[in-house]
Amino acid sequence: MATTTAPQLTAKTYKSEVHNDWCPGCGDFGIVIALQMALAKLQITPHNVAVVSGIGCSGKTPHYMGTYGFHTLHGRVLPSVTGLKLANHRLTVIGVGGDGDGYGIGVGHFVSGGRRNLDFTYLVFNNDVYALTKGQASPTIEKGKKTKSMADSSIVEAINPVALALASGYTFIARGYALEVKYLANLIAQAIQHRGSALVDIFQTCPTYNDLHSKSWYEGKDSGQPRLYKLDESDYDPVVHDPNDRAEVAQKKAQALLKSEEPSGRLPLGVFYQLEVPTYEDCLREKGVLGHEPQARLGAVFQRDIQPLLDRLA
Amino acid sequence: MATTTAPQLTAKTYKSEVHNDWCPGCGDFGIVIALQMALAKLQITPHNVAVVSGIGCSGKTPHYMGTYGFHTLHGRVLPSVTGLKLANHRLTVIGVGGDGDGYGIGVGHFVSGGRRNLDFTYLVFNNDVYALTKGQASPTIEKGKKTKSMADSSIVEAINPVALALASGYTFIARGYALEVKYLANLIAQAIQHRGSALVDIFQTCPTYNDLHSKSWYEGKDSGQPRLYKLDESDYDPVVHDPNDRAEVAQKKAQALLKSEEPSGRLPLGVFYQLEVPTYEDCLREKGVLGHEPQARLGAVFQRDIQPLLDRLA
Amino acid sequence: MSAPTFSWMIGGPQGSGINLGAEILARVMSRLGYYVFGNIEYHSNIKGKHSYYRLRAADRPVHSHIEEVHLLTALDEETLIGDLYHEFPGHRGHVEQVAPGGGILLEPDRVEGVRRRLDGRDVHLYVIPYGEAVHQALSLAGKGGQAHEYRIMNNTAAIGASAALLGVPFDPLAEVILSGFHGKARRVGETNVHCARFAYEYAQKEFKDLRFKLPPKPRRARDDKQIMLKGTQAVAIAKLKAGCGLQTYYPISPATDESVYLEGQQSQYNLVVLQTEDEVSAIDAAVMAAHGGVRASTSTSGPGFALMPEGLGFSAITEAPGPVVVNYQRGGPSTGLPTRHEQGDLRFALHAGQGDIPRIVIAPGDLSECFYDTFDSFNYADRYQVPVILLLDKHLAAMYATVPRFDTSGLKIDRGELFDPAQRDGRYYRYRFTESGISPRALPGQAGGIFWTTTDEHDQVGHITEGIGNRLTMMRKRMGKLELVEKEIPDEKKFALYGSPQAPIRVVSWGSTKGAILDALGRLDPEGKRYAFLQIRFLQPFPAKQLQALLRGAQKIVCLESNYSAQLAGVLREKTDIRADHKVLKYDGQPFSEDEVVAALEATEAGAGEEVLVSEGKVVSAATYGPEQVDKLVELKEKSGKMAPPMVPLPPGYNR
Amino acid sequence: MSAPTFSWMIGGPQGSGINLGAEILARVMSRLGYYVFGNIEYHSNIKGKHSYYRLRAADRPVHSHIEEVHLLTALDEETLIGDLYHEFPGHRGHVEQVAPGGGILLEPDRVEGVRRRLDGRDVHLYVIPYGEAVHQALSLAGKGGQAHEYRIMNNTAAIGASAALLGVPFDPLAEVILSGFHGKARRVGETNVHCARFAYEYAQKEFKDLRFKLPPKPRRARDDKQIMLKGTQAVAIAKLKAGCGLQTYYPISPATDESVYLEGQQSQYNLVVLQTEDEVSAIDAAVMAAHGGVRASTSTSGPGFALMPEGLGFSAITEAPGPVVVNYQRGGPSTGLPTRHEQGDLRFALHAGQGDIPRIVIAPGDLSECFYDTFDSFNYADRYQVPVILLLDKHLAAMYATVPRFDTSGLKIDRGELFDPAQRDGRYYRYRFTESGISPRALPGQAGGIFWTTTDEHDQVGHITEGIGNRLTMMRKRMGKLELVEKEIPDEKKFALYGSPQAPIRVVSWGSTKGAILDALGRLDPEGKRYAFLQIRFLQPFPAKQLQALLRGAQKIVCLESNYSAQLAGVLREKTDIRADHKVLKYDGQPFSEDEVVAALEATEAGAGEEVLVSEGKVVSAATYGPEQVDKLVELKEKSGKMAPPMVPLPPGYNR
Ligand SMILES: Cc1ncc(C[n+]2csc(CCOP(=O)(O)OP(=O)(O)O)c2C)c(N)n1
Ligand SMILES: Cc1ncc(C[n+]2csc(CCOP(=O)(O)OP(=O)(O)O)c2C)c(N)n1
Ligand code: SF4
Ligand code: SF4
Ligand SMILES: [Mg+2]
Ligand SMILES: [Mg+2]
Repeated sequence: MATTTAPQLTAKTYKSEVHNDWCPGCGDFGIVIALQMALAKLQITPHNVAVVSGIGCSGKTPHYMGTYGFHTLHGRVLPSVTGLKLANHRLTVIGVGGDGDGYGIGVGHFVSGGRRNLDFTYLVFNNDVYALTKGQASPTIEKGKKTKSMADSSIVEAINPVALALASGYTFIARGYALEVKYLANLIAQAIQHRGSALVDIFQTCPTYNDLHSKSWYEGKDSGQPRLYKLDESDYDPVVHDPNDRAEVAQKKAQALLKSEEPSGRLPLGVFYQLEVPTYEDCLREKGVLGHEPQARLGAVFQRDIQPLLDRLA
Repeated sequence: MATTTAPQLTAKTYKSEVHNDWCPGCGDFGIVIALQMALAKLQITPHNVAVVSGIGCSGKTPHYMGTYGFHTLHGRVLPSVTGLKLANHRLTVIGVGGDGDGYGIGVGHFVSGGRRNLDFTYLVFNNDVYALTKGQASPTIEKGKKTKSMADSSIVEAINPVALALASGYTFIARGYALEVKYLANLIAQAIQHRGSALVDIFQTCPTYNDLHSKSWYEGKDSGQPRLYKLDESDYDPVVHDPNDRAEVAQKKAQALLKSEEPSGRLPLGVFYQLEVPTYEDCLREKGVLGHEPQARLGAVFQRDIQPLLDRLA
Repeated sequence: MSAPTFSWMIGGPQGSGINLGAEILARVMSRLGYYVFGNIEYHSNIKGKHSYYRLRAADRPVHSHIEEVHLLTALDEETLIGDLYHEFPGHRGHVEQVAPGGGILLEPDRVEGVRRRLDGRDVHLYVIPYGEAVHQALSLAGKGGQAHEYRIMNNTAAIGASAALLGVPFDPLAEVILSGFHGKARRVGETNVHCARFAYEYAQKEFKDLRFKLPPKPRRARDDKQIMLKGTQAVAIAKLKAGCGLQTYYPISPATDESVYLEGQQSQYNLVVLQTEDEVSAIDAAVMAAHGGVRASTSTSGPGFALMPEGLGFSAITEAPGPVVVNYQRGGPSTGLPTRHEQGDLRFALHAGQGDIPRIVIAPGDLSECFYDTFDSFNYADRYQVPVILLLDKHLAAMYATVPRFDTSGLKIDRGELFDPAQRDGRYYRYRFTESGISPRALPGQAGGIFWTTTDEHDQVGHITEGIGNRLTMMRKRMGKLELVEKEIPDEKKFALYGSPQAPIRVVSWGSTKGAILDALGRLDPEGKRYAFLQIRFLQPFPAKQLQALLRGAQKIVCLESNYSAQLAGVLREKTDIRADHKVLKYDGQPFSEDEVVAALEATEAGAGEEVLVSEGKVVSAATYGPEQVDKLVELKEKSGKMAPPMVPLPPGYNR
Repeated sequence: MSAPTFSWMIGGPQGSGINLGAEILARVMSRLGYYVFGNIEYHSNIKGKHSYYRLRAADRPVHSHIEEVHLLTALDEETLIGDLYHEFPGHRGHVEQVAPGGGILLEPDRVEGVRRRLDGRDVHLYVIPYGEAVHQALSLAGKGGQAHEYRIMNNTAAIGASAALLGVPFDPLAEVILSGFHGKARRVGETNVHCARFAYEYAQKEFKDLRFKLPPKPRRARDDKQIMLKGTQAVAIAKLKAGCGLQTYYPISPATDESVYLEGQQSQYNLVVLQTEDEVSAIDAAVMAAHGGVRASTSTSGPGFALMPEGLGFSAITEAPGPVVVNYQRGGPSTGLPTRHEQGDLRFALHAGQGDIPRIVIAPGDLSECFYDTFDSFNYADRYQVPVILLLDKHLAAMYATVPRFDTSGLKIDRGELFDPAQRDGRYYRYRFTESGISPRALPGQAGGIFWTTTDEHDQVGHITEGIGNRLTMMRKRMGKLELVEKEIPDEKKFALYGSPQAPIRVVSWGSTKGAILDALGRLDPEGKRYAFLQIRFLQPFPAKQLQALLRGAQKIVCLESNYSAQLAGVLREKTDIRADHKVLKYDGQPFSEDEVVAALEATEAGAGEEVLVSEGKVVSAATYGPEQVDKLVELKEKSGKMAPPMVPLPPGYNR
């Protein structure tokens, strides 16, 4: 949920002063700047934002942000996001982590975390490698391929994050590119504004370990044609217009799936799928479990009267 | 892999003598009988079969089978199957477990285990509840629904096992019904024969806890029309005919996804998707890592000469 | 003969409602003014396997069960003569436990087998056709023809007949039965009352000579503020009282009941109960909720706790104010004995997680302590910014007993040191070095309080550093909090000595053994001169100095616990100069009975070795007793001829 | 002055190749006949953060580093004066470590800052423009203009100059450099040789007065069967030798290198290396592979091990023959210090998992023991059907040292008791009760061997039972295997006493501290009369009786280990009557140096308290030293003015 103030916040407002230790030229820089731009665009007060990360190069992101920052455990971004959001549903909670973190060790949480449709944004820094442990194959490395850092080529089918997110109930699914910062900032802003679980999978260059998917590869320097293109520049419509129409939901999912597996080998950026349905918080509120105030601020919980419960046991 | 002998094996051959402690009328009985029938149909020698389960009511299955039986940990069917199969790739390895086991705590392994395309069969006993812990919501319980055993209705989107399996790289995806035993036996036999990771999601009645999806519900006693129908009785073609044709693969996936989310509310049984590509074992064999003999029988490994490795360190 | 304590047992297949029935009877007796202690034994199975419920009622407080049974109420054959239909049978039934002069309530067709097993022993057989009672009751409701579908009501009949044999008046029984049915279900309740009444009257008429009766008059009045509940409820209610805002859980026996209870209170009490995808997620979500500003907790059992070391480290290194982790221990290792008792996780709870981790570990010993210790744990979590582990077990979880109504008047919430923007001096550092080691915490969303936190080693700001000076300071900051806990928390929360400090023999134990020990000492040494009982509640930080002082000068020290490796004795020896002279152990999946404690202590006086193993009510030999029992059962089975296993119908009319 | 031991250090940003360079130099010295010991310190970071590599060369075996540096080779400013660009700097660089008379190799623009920090101390500054060497070498390859893109070759220049200052001949250096380049890369290798040569010659010409030199002549000949390797390699090679058929892993520092090494051997050695989705899967797959008939293993570090208690219980209760689990300990808790050293997981390894679990825990102390203990572990796993945990650590993983070539002649494979259909008598029971507690195992796929296994408690067949007699027997069957291990495995595998059994002071330790202790005792007590060192290799089952006997009569017992809570001292106290008089501890993320052991032992003789903390080469106070260092660094930073952090360019030309 976005809390807004007078529009004096710039991307720099969201920057911390810590020395950044990513490698020169790492795509992560682009993502962190895009995130800062997105927050500035939405004018969310920094102290109402929490950035929650896993472990990996990507995991260091919160330290570089001038917001509340939680650098948690490898693979546990979504359990962490879930706990924090349930404690204080007024916070804008942004999960960030690597592809190994999110689609590898954390993939169980990825699936289960999406299904709740809690209102969070999750950015996956997808560089096809386990970078911080020196470049082993990650779940998104294509079968048959080998980066310079891998001992041998992969013999495992890669994760298609869009397809997996569709199957996992995410209600906003998009893909960005780390080096198209403005465009990415826009996607992130949309994801934050979306009410529900939003995934932005981000193609991230890792010049140190991933020599396959380099900037020039994405730009199609080898094939003469840019590999990336933008869905919003076509007539692709990701939005489910009638969330109660099961047929439309299914059709939009199938369409997104097909888009994400385009046989041309070209890679679309943009929003693949979007559905507006009540969030987990909405459902809890409807059941009277969650109030308007965040749990964290409910002084009332400390005045609870348990006498009626004891009476029943007499 | 099926090892065959003279055709004298009947379903009973695959039955153990242990007293069965499932509830009267439990759908699990149907599944275990179907599995025995499938093995008899394929005439696989019992000692070449290993049934590997998780924890739950479903987890007790191996004890009722007259084959090698491993009743492992809650949610760990696929890591267990993977280890056993890599030790001895000649075994017919059949994973069995509950929906909580496979799509809940084990869902990370579900996704990761599918992607390798190891040659195993995985049967999920899908009863929408955590039965052995007394009927809490499982990942397949429909949002908004409540069984008699649940404290309140679910506010989480259900897993669609077919969609999830598609996104996870399973190369054989089918759905059966515990009380249509012969049909189920056939599906299981197909799954075993399929070379690669095969999922059979099985609608399983749990008369003790799940009063929603009862036999009469599946039969459509309430609506006057059977909820279940068979894909193979329509012109639905699940098979990818040219595995190298990425467009066909994508299209067959989209088709399966649409089938699994049919807006009519009717529930198809049968094979949703099938793709023949090299298995994980094939790839290892191609790299020279795996021999023809199973690892477990390679006496040679105990005669390894490490002198060349030491020489390099001198 | 009226015993000062009356012991009743009901046994039957799982799913036959013995727990419901037993708890009805327990509440009736409690309402009549008796002190009641109940506990259940059941399999990891939904329907059909053997379970039994023991009740003990007395005119003084009782905290454990005894071995002998005064009235055994059997709903099936297995309760009587065992599960001889298995390749390796597991038990021989309960007929042999019935005291001379006691009785057995059973159905007609089981008499013969029981007679054979009794072999002339003086036990009365009260033969009653439960089905007849059910039939009569259903007839009144116009459903007489359906009695065979209502076998589940057999247990009501059994309770009715039991009540009559015990001499309990019928009206309170009817009242308690009816209290379980609301609204439309009222009719069903009434049918149950009819059923109970039929059996009650039948028993009054037909059965006469049960030698044991309830004590003549209970010592307490009905209104003396006693309640009856289970451990899971005591913990759940304490969490509500403490202001817990998020409970996470993944279903597991025997912990689930606590979360299910809380689920029922969610909307009344503004508590979110989150069923997670696994226990890894359960603890991590709770850690972050604690950081987020709510009090958070998760409850589990061994297999779930085995997935939480990661989360404990997460909490500890980020100095989260919690969570409170409740581990209901059960029989291990691995899946083990999912519904049975053990205290096997002590060492694991103390050391779970890589590296040196500050944590508080508390083991309440009875239902009252379950309540108060749980309440306090949230204060400790907030105050010391550490995870708190509560070690309960299946016995505490499921025991059902009379306890004094909880007194909430002295309970105060302490949220520890919080960041106050008004008092800020210079930049706010979440991990500022302070004298106490505790840094005031801000809550995300608070202006001026922005902080960073990481599971890597970090500086005062919360940013990663591998600097050596910082490392040494941070390690001490974190671990030093345990010294603070040791200093600040009063001793009476950490341990208790029951009996005379001069007693020559000290029984040392922890957790749920308390009840059986107190009962046993009351019997062995009513004056409290020979034995004293030292109950250790704080396992971490361990009150080593105080315990050492309390145990010094003892003639003999006996450690008693429910595990194989004498884990507490090990901790005691590690942390103090005390070496237990005897280790009394039990690891058969069941809690200690009063008799077992008595037998073990008598054995230590009679020259038993260092290790004293008890099982089935007596001191046994670890090397031989088990195999002998296995052999005996196989023999018994061979002698008895094939026993029919419970019939399990296949799903109705499935299509082959 | 030629020292009996020469200490060299190279420092630079991560990614600048200091490890490559240092290892080249190490091999050169080893080939010349010196005994070499190297170790590296680095951050959890890929590029830019400060790392350094220490080498010690001597004419006798050395097993640890010393604090003083005779020649410091700096590739960047931070190596010299620290990371003063942080809000809270982490270190002050290495200038102060250089011994009087020692030297520093550095680039011209860093001289001023170093001079200031040296403050007149007698240290030679050897100023060398690495870039010039690189430029010259590239020119020869026709790439002179690209020198700025080849900063990575600076390290080659640094090695060349170092070699010259040490008086090492150039040819062997060239040979070792070239040996790292094969096929097409040969050209690159040659360019590197040119670069090294330029720097070598420059140094020979320009630099004269380094007071320290390598010892005049090494004592051993080149062909005396020494090899040079790291702990991860020793373990990997042992696994191959033991016939391991499945290695599972999930990447984690510092364990990954072992699996990566094995990955490189997969096809030569018919070994499957499986990269799993997490560590839960890694251990479970290994457990089942062991059941399936192969020898199986998994390697990890603390955070991964924290996900394995479940799998340990799985292995133990199903009596799987393994797996062998290697835990390379690193700084904890939680993510902690991912690339730093600690021995903080001892207690966790002993107690991971709910309930009482049989397991073997072994801690090798040096590279040879890494090899032999790993080999043996597979025999133990097969023989006793238990999981075996090998506790290594980052220090052992990454140390690079000369050791005697492994002798494989005595190594025998023992697969334990296997089911033999020919000798079958009656039905085959996988868990048949036997005298030893070990039941012959069948392999799935074997005719006649069909068995069941479950993580629930089970009977001899492998089916679930909750019977009490069976439970007692099964618990004893499983746990009793530890007694068998204790009986069967010879003492020399379990512990070792170095020095005289009459020595009044006994230093007791475990794992990788061995090297520093042996070196320190060699210095303090060359005759071996005052000190003896008791190294404990078997932590479970713990050889309590033997140790007790060996320690009895000691005047003083000093436990020494790399963790906060003195975990071994605790185990010793728990299992024996021995109480350590002193606990020497270090938990700053670095291994003990020889000097630190010496300082600590001297302190214990000079009346130090029970706990002796060492860091940065000396005995320090836990309460004050850390905070002082943090303050001093902040002061230093304020005094020095802003230091420029390493520049980090953003991704090239991205589109805003
Ligand atoms: C439980 C656990 N296992 C392993 C690790 C080691 N580890 C640290 S970072 C990392 C991989 C990071 O890869 P990814 O998530 O893709 O992030 P990237 O570094 O590529 O941004 C791993 C495996 C860990 N910290 N915790
Ligand atoms: C790690 C762990 N957590 C929890 C449990 C408790 N548990 C046992 S069975 C079960 C659920 C079973 O549900 P499902 O997998 O759907 O199987 P079903 O009983 O419905 O066949 C759970 C949660 C466990 N054994 N291990
Ligand atoms: S290793 Fe790759 S992902 Fe990590 S900081 Fe360097 S370039 Fe970025
Ligand atoms: S509880 Fe349900 S799933 Fe379990 S045995 Fe009974 S009917 Fe079957
Ligand atoms: Mg990555
Ligand atoms: Mg289920």
